[in-house]
Amino acid sequence: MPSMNMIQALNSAMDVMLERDPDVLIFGQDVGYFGGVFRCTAGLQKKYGSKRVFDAPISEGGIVGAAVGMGAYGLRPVVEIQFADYIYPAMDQLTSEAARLRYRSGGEFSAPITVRTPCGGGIYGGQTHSQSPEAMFAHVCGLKTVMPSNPYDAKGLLIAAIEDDDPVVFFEPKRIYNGPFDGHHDRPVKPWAGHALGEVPDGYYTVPLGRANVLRPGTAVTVLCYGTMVHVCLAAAAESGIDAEVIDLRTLMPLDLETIEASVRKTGRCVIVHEATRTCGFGAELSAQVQEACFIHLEAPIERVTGWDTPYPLAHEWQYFPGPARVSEALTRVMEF
Amino acid sequence: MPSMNMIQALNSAMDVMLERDPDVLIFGQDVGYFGGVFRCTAGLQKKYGSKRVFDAPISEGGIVGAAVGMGAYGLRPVVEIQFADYIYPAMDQLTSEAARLRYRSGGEFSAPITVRTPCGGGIYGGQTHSQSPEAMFAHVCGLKTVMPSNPYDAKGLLIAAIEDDDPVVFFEPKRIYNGPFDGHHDRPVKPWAGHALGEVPDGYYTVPLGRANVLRPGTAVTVLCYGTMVHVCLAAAAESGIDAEVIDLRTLMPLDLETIEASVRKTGRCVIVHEATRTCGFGAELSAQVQEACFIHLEAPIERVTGWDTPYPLAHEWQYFPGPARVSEALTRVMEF
Amino acid sequence: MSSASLNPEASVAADSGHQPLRFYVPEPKCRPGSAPDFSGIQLPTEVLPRPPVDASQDQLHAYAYGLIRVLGDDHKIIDEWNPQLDANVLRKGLRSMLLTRIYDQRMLRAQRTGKTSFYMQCTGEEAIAVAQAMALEPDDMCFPSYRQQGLLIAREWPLVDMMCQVYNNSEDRMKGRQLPVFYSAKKAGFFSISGNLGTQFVQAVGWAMASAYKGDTRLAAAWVGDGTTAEADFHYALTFAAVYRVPVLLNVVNNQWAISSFQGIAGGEVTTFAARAVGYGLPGLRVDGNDFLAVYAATKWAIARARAGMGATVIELYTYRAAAHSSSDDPSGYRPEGEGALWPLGDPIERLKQHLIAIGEWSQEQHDALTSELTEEVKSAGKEAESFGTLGSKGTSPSTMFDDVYKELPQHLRRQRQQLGY
Amino acid sequence: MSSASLNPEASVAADSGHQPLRFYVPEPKCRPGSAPDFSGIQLPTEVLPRPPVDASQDQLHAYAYGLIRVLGDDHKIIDEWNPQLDANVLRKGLRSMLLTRIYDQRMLRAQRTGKTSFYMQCTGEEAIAVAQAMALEPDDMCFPSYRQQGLLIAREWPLVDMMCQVYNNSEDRMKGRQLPVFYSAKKAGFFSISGNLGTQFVQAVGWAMASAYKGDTRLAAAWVGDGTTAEADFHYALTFAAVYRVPVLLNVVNNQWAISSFQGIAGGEVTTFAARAVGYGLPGLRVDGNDFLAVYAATKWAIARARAGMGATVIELYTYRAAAHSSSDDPSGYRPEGEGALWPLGDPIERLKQHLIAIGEWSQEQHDALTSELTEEVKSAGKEAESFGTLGSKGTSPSTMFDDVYKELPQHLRRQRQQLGY
Ligand SMILES: Cc1ncc(C[n+]2csc(CCOP(=O)(O)OP(=O)(O)O)c2C)c(N)n1
Ligand SMILES: Cc1ncc(C[n+]2csc(CCOP(=O)(O)OP(=O)(O)O)c2C)c(N)n1
Ligand SMILES: [Mg+2]
Ligand SMILES: [Mg+2]
Repeated sequence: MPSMNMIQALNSAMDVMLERDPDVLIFGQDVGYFGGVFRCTAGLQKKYGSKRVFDAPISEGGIVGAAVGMGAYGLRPVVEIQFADYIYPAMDQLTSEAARLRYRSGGEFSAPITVRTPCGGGIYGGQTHSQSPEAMFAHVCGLKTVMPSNPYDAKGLLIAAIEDDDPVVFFEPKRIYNGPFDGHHDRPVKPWAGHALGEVPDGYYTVPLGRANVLRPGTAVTVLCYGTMVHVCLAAAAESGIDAEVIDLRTLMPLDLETIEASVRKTGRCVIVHEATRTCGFGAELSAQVQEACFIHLEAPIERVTGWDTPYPLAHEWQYFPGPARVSEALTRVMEF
Repeated sequence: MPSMNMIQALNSAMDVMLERDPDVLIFGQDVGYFGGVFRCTAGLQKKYGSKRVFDAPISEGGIVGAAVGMGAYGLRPVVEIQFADYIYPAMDQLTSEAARLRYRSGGEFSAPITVRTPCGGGIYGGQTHSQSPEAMFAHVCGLKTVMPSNPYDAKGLLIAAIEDDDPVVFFEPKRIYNGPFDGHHDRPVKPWAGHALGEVPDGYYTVPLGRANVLRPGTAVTVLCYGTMVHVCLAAAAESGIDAEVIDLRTLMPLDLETIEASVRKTGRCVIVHEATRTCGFGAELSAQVQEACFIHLEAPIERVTGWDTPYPLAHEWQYFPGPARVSEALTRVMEF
Repeated sequence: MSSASLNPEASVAADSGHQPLRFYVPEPKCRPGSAPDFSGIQLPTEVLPRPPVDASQDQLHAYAYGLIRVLGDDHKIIDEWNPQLDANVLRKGLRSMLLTRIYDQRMLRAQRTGKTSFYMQCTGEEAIAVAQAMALEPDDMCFPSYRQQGLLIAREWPLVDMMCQVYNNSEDRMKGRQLPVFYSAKKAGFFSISGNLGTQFVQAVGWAMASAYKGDTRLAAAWVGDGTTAEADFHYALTFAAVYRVPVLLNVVNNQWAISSFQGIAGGEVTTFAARAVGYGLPGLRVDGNDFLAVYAATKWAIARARAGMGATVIELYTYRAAAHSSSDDPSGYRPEGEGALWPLGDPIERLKQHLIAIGEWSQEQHDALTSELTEEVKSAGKEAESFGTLGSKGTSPSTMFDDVYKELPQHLRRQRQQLGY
Repeated sequence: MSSASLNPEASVAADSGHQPLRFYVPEPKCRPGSAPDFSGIQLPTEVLPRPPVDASQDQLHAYAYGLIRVLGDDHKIIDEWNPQLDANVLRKGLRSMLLTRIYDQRMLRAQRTGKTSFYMQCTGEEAIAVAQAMALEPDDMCFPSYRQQGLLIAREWPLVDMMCQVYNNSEDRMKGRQLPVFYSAKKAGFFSISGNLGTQFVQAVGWAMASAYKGDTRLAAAWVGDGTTAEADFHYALTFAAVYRVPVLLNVVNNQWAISSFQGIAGGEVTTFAARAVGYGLPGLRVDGNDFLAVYAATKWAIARARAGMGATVIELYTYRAAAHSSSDDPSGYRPEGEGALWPLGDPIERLKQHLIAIGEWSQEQHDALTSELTEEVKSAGKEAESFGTLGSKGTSPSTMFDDVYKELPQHLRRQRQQLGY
C-alpha cells in the first residue's frame, strides 16, 4: 500500500471523487493552478480542467454561498477555506443557510457541500493562523463536523464527507499534515512514512462519519481527543505509563456516544483533550455527555486539557499548546483522585 | 420607583448614558426616527439628535465593523442587531476584531462596544426570529456575554456594559420584553407592572457584569438559568414543590463560578436550563464546570433542559420551548436519583 | 455636564488649522405630519433605445442612471423597448397581478383574524414578479425575497398550497417550520425563502454556475430589496457573477423603504442601485417597476444577454412599497399618510389595465368581472386551505420537528424525539 | 464511467431550444514556462486634468478608468497633476522608499537565517505608503494591510521598534503575540494589523465617523489589496462611506496578484478597481502606484475633498508585487520568472531617482552614498533589536499571554495562568 502524508491523502480523496462523480467540483482561494497554499489540490486543475478545479475570489462568504447554490442545484462542491481562522465571514452562509436549507424547505432543497479548512496551531501562526473553532460548528444543528488525525482517516473521511448529503465542515489539523506530531516540538520531526496510518490505498474507500476509533485500548482512564491531540494523547499515555484508552473521535457531529460510553463505563475515568480555547469548547459538550451517561461509573472528575482562553499567541505557542506534559499531569491527577 | 417593562428599562439605560457621556452613540437598523422595531430606542433620536442616534444600512457586519473603528477612536458605540438570528454576518468583526483588538495590539487599541440584540423564541418567529446563539460568543475569548431576565437588571447591566472597556454582546430575551413569561403560553399574559424587578429607578445605577443573582434560595437542587428561562425555572420550582435554588446567571462571560459552586456544594444537585440548542450550548460549559468544581458533592447527574437540536420551528414552538413541565420533570428526576 | 459640551462636534479642539470634520445622516424629505412630496424624484425624459444584447460596458453605462419605460403617462407605448406582446399575454399578466393583490388582501385579513401569525404583502410591486416570471422560462430558477409571491402566482402554482404554508397547517409542505410567506416550491422553480436578507443572491449565482457547469439551459434569477443591497451577499453575488461571467439575473427591488428606513440609508441618495453593477463591470438597467411592459422588456434583454454567454445583468426595479412592511408594521410611524397614492409611477395594475383599455383590448366591465372571478377563486382556495387547519389547529405532528435536520435522523435526535414523547 | 460523460458541460441534455449555458474562469496571460507578457496592459494616453475637489460624480467618472500619472516615461513631469513639491520633499520621499526597501531586504534575510518565522516585503510598492504618508497629516489615522510598512518608515517610526515586533522579542510591544510585520503604533497613527483581510476597511470608516462626530480634524485612510476587494468589509466600507459622507480615504493597492491568483480572480479583467467606487456614487481615482508624485497628488486631492465635507474617495494604486507574497511563498510556482522586471510602470524608487537627477537635484553618487548610509542605519538598528532577542531567544514572559484578553484579568484566566505556573 502506498505511503502518503495527510496532504497527499486529502489530494487523493479529491482525485478519486473528481474521477468518480462529475458533480464534484472544487474551488477556493489559490486551489486552482497553484494547488492550494498547503498543496492539497496540487495537480487537480491540470487533470480535471479549470471548470472543475478553480480559484475563487478572497471571499469566504461568497465561496460558501455559491457552494450552497451549487448544492441546491445538485452538485457536490468541495470548497477550501484557506485557514479556519478565516471561516467567520462564511458563518452566516454556513449557519443560516447550508445548515438549515433542508429543514426550512421541508426537504425540497439541501446543501451537500464539503468545507475543508486547515486548523490548529504549532506552526508559529499567531492568532490568525492557529485557531480551532470546531465547537461553533458542532453547536449548529444541520452541520456535520469532522476532524481526522491521520492520512488513512483523512482520505476515507473526506470521501465520506463529499458523498454525504448534508453539509460537512471538515477540519484539517495542519500541524500533522506532514507527520504525526505528538507535541514534542523540540524533538526531530517525524514523517508519516512508516506510520501504520500513513498507509493509504490509492483508490476509493470510506471511513464512515460518526464513528470513533479506539486507537489505544486501555483500562485505567478514557481519553477523548481528535486531530493533532490524538498523537499528543498517545504520547502522554506512553510517557505516563498509565493504561489509558485513547479514543479518536474523528467526527464530532454526529458523535459516537456509544463508543465513548462503553469506554468510560469500563474505565470510570475520563480526560478530554482539545487545542481550542476551553470555555464552550467541544470538551464542554463531551464532559456534559459523559457525566450524563456515566455518572454512577465515574470515579474521578472528568478533566479537560485544552488551549487557554486567550488568543493563540505566536512566541508562546508551546506554552499555549496542550502538550503531552499537561495531558500526563491530568492523567495522573485523575488516577490519583 | 417607576414601573418599567424591559423595553422601557433598556431605553432608560441608553437615555441615561447618552445624557452622561458624549462619547456614547447609538446606531442600527430602524433605531433612529422610528425607534427600533421593538421600540427600545424610541424618542432617543428626537432627544439627542441624528448624529447620536441614527439608522444604519442593513449590514450587520458593517454596523459592528464601524463600531469597532469608533471604539478604537475612543467612543462607546451601542449598536443594535435587529434579531440575534442576524448576528452571523457580524461574526467576523466580533470574533476576529472586537474580541482580539486589545490583545493583538498589546493594549494600544480596544473596542469598548456594546452589541444589543433580541434573542429567544416564543413569539411565533420561526427559525429566523427565535435563536439564542449566546454559546458561540461565550466561546470567543475577549468578548463578554450578558443576558438579563428582568427590567431592573436589564437597565443596570446595560449601563455596566456600555461603561465596560471590553466588547459586550448583550442579549435581550424578547419574549420577556413586556412581562415575566414563565412558559405557560396558554395562560393570560403577565405585565412587568407589579413585579418587584419591574421597579426601576429613573437615573443612573449599574448591575455589575460577572455576578449571578440567587433569585430563589433553596436547599434541594441548584438550577442554573438566564433570560426567559429564569421565569420558567421559578415556575417549575413553585409547581414541583421542590425547594430549588434558582440562580440567574445574568452574565455568562465572565461567569460567577463562586456563586454557582457555593450553591451546588450545598444542594449536591444541579439542573441547567437554556433555550438554545443543546449540543455545545452554554449548558455544556456549565455542566463541565460544575462537575469539575463539585464532583464529590454531586448526588445525582447534572441535567440539562434545553431547546432540541433542531432549528426553532414555528408551529411547534411550544413543543420546542423548554417549558416548566420539562424543567419540573428534570427537577423530579434529579431529586429521585 | 452642560448641554453645550454634549454637542459632540464641539468637543475636540481643532488646533490643526483644519476645519472640524463632518459626517452626514440621510433623512427622507417627509415624515408623518408633513405632506407627502415626491418632487425630488425626477423621471428621466430622454428615452434610451434598447441596446444590442452584446453591448459593451461603455454603451450600457447610461442605462444604470436612466429609467426604462414602455407605458407612458398617457397609457400609450413608448416604442424603444416595446416587447410587442400579444393582448392575451397582457391579459394574463393583468390577471396574475390582480390575483396576487387579491390573494394578499385575503391573507392579510386571515392574519388579522388570527388564522396565521404574520403576513407580508407586495402591494404596488405586483408587476415585478409577474412580468419577470412571464419573461423567464417556467423552469428558470428563482431565488426570491419574501415579496415575490407574484412569481408563484404567475407560474400558476396552486393557491391552496401557498395558503397551507401561510396557515402552517397539516398540508404545509414546510411542516409548520417557517414563517408565513416563506414558501419553497422546487417544481415551480421557486427557491426556499430564508428570512436572512440577501443570502439567496450569491446562492443564485452558484446555482447558475452549476447549471452552466452541467451544460443545462436553465438560468437563475434573484431578488433583493433596496435595503438589502448593503449586505455582504450582494457584494459576493456581483463579484462572483462578474468574475465567472455567470448567466444570472440580479434584481434589486427599490421600493423606497426598508421597514422604516428610506432608501437613502442604503445609499440611494447618491446614486442609483442599478449603478452598483457598473462598479463590477456588469450592465445595470434601471426600470420603471410599475410598468409591466418595461419590466418584461428589460428582463428579456437580460435573459438574452445571459443566454448569449455575456453573463449577468443587474436590474433595479424602481417602485414603491404601497403597504406596510409586514403585518407587524405600521408605517404611519415613519412616513406620511397617503404617500403611496402620490407615487409618480402610479399603480402597476391600474396602468396595465388602462393600457389594455386604451388599445381596445379590455374594458371596465371585463375588469370588474375578472375581479369578482379572482375574488371567488381566492375565497374558495381559502376555504379549502382552512379545511387543513389554520395556525394552532390541525398541524403536522410535533415529531416532524426532528426530521430534515439531517437527511437521516441521527441518534441524538432520536433520543430527543423520544424525550418529547414520540 | 467514460471520460466523455465526465465532461460536465455535456451531461445535461439541452432540450429547451436554448444553447447550453456557460461560465468562464479567468486565467492570466502567462504562467511559468511562458515568457512574461504585459502587452495586454494599455496605459491610457489621454491625461485627465486635476478636477476641482467638489466635482460632481459625472465629472469624475472618467478618473476611475484612466490612470493619473505625473512622472512621464522620460522622467519629466506631466503637468496636469503636478503637486509642485520642493526637491527636499522629493528627497525625503526617495529616502523613505529606499529605507523601506533596505529594511525589507534585511528582515527577509533575518527570516532566512531563523531570526523570525515569517516576513512580508513590499518591494515595488514603496511609493504608495511613503507618498501617502507624506500627503497625510502625521496624526491622520492609517488602517493598513500588511504591505504598508512604508507608512511607519515615512513617519519616522523607530526601526528598532518595528524589528522587535518582527523578532517577537522582549521589547516587542505586542508581547510576542502577533505574526511578524503585524505592527501596531498608535502614536504613529498606525492601526493594529489584523491578519484577517479587509476588516480594517470598514473600521477606518467608523474611526473617521468618530473623528467627525467629535469635531476632530483627523482623517482616516485605509488600504486593502486587489484580492481583498472581494471581502464583505470592502462593501461595508464603501456603503457606509457613501451613505454618511465620511471623511476617509479608501485605497486599493492593485499589485496584480493575491498570493497565486491574478487580479482577474477579483474581477479586475472586466473593469478597474477604482470603478467599484462609481457604483456607490463615490469618486474613484486610478493612479500609477509606482509614480511617487502621482500617488502624492491624487492623495492630496482626496484629502482636500474629504476636508471640504465631500466625503470619501476610492484610490486604486496600480502597481506590481515584485517580490514573493511572503517568506512562505515562491511565485515561480504560478507566474513567469522575471515578470517584475518587465512591469510597464517601472520601479518607483528608480523613477523618482531618475526624475531628481533629470531636474538636477540628485546624482548617482548621492544615491550610492544614501544607500550606504541607510544600509548602515538598518544594520545598526538590527544589532540593537537583536540585543533584545530574536524568535525563541529572550521574549516576554509567557505569563503575559493572559494579559489584554480583557482589560482586567478575570478569575478564570487567573486560574489558567496559575495552572501554567505563573
Ligand atoms: C440579515 C438580516 N438583517 C435584518 C433583517 C430584518 N429585516 C427584515 S425585512 C428588513 C427590511 C428589508 O428592506 P428591503 O431590502 O428594502 O426589502 P423590502 O422589505 O423593502 O422588500 C429588515 C431589516 C433580516 N431579515 N435579515
Ligand atoms: C479573511 C482572509 N482570507 C484569506 C486570507 C489568506 N491570505 C492572506 S494574504 C492573501 C492574499 C491577499 O491578496 P491582496 O488583497 O491582493 O493583497 P496583497 O497580498 O497582494 O498585498 C490571502 C488570500 C486572510 N489573511 N484573510
Ligand atoms: Mg425596500
Ligand atoms: Mg494583491
